[in-house]
Amino acid sequence: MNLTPEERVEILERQLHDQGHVDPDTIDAHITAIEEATEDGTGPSTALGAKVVARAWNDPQFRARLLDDAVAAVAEYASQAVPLAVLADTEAVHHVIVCTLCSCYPSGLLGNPPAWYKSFEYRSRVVREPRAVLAEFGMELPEDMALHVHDSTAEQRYLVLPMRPAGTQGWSEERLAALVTRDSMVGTGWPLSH
Amino acid sequence: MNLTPEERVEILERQLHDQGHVDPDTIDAHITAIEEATEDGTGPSTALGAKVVARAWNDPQFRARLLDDAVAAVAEYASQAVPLAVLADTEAVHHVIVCTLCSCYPSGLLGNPPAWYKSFEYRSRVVREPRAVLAEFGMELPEDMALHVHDSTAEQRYLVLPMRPAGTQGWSEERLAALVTRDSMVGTGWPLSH
Amino acid sequence: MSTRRAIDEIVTLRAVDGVHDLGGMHGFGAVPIETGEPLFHAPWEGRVWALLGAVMPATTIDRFRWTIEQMPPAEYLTSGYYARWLWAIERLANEQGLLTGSAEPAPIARPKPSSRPATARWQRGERVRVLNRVSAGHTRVPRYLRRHVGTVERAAFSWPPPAESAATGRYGNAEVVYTVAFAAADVFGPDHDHTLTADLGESDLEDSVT
Amino acid sequence: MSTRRAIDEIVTLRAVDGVHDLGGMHGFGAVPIETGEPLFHAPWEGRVWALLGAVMPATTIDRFRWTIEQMPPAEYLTSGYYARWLWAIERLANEQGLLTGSAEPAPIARPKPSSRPATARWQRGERVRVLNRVSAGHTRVPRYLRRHVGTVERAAFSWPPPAESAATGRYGNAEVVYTVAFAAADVFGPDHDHTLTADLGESDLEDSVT
Repeated sequence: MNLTPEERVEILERQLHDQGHVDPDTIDAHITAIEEATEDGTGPSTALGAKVVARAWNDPQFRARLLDDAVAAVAEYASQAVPLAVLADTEAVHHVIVCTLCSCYPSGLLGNPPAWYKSFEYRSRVVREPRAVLAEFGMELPEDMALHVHDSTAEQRYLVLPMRPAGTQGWSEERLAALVTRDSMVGTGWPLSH
Repeated sequence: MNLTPEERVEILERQLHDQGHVDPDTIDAHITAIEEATEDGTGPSTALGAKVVARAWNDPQFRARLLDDAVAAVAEYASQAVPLAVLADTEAVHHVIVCTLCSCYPSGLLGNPPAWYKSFEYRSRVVREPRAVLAEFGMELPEDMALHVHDSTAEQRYLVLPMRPAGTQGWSEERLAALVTRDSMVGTGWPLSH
Repeated sequence: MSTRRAIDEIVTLRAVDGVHDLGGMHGFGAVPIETGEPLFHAPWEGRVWALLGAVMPATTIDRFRWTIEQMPPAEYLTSGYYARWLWAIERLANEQGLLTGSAEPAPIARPKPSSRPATARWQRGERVRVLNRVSAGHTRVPRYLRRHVGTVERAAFSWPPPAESAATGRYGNAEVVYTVAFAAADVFGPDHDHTLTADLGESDLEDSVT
Repeated sequence: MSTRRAIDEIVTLRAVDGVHDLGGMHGFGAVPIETGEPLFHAPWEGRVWALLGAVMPATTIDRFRWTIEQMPPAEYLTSGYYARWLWAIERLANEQGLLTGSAEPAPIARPKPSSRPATARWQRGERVRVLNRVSAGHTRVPRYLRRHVGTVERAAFSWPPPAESAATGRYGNAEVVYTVAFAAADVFGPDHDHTLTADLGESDLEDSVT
């Protein structure tokens, strides 16, 4: 009577199929599509987010639009189903995002969240002891840098715009994008240094 | 590696015995003693609590002492290791006790608590929806009776002194004690009617 | 059944203080950081992810979240992410009649992300208090912020309140949602120096008199 | 190690918002009422009950409770009462050196239940607010009452504060403990008409200015 999740999905999919609500081939195609998009950046994925960040580093007008109205600014890359806010890191403030109540994530831009973002450990702890959590990610913040933790409690999603690494003047967007990690857009990491 | 509680107790008892801290025969004797005391009322048990309640019904001076300083009043029955307060039900107010943080119970007077008292269900719900919980015990409170729920958050334990059932004038303490149920001293039941 | 009636029934069933409300809770250990993480950790996770599409057209994301929150607490804490999704999809498929009937329920209308609200009750810098809305059925106010005073950063966007859309499976009228900043020192004690922000609906806030 | 130092270390390890703090939490079903319940549901439960006597002489009940509260949340919610005791007894036996040494740790001094405190800061009828003592290491202030205003019913007794005795395994100086009444309508919303009382130490309360 205690079925595994695997057995339960099978039963559910069969029932939905019997009533004509899902087609296994369509399910397969959806899974393949998200796997490919994640891999090659054709859909919402870390690569897409990195492209947006790199552009903001190189294009002050895009950066201004991104901070003012992120949904409109990223529309040319991906249309958003929910509000989006971009949080710009500075020398004085670092931003981190979380969703304590479930696992809201800027997936319209970054794709599916990593397991740690959805974990009870991250959700419970990062609002209370963010410096300890960041240390587990290998981040140590300068003493005089303020730390802002953003709990995604409503439909607005957050993306962190990290600071541009030093010594990258004149770099192309493509070259810059390679420095932008997923964690740096969530706030649990810095961009790679060049 | 995932031992059952039964296996873990065995290991723990063996280790404590190996170092000379416990003697299995003494453990056996303790268990037998509490089982007997519970059965025949020689130690803290429902029977002892019922005796105290019946006396309070018949003896106004004892009742007054019980409400004023319960530890002193019950000393002739059982000495208490922690503070004790007795809550007298009236036509206007009914009292219920709980310990939301662990399972504090007037065990110095009533013996070990029943499993429901220690359950997550009782602990979480009775402070929030006491009327719904009492209904599960078969209790329906008159509309105009106030309900006081006492959370045993410190070392003080609570015992409810229920109202004396009607039509028991002139009854002996012994006869009255037979009407006093465990639940009526916790607030989740009425005394038996005669 | 009227919307109000539906909300009332759900409030009776179950309200807001669930184990899912994890912010600030102790007892959880180190964050499990995985390198080279796959998109799905097992094929069945991918199928759960895809099956969400069968139930979402006829309901709201808030009702999906609220359904997950109905999991018994011990089950919630011992289930993984996609197992919790599966639990909700099973129930939503059942309530939409998808398991026993072939008629597709009508897709619902959805809000679109808008620009900043034109008018708002509170402006940047104003102090607001989080209401103790403990009977809301479903809420997106985390428990750790309840009754605390914060500072409005901005009137961020407009969106239908989650309590109603969780109760009815339909989106109601939008309200202004504010990004509010709180001092972690107030919330979690004086040894905390960070700032916390949350996005809170107008109906979850009141003027602060302090 | 000084008492203060010991408390600080414990605060770092783990503070107060644990899953054990169940008052008002949703998601739990009907109370499991058993008729003809045995004293112990299995022989091993009786042995756990009896083994508590091996560790209690050298520690406080608060440290025993605090140790149980260290259980990982999912384990707490999936363990029965005596399994949670067992978890704590194993750890207390270990920290007292009982598993590897034959020397008995010295029994500690214990407070006795006293009569009403002679002097008290607040008197019957005065309004007090529950402090937001979120860094206390161990607390007996339930989360559902934190920051709420109640009315003193009586200065009930004196007892050593649980945060200190949980941290040190020794009882410190007693403080006055008050029985405070709260309107459930304030705490859990206007559709609740009962009264809640809790016993709260002087150091967990402040004057209410409302």
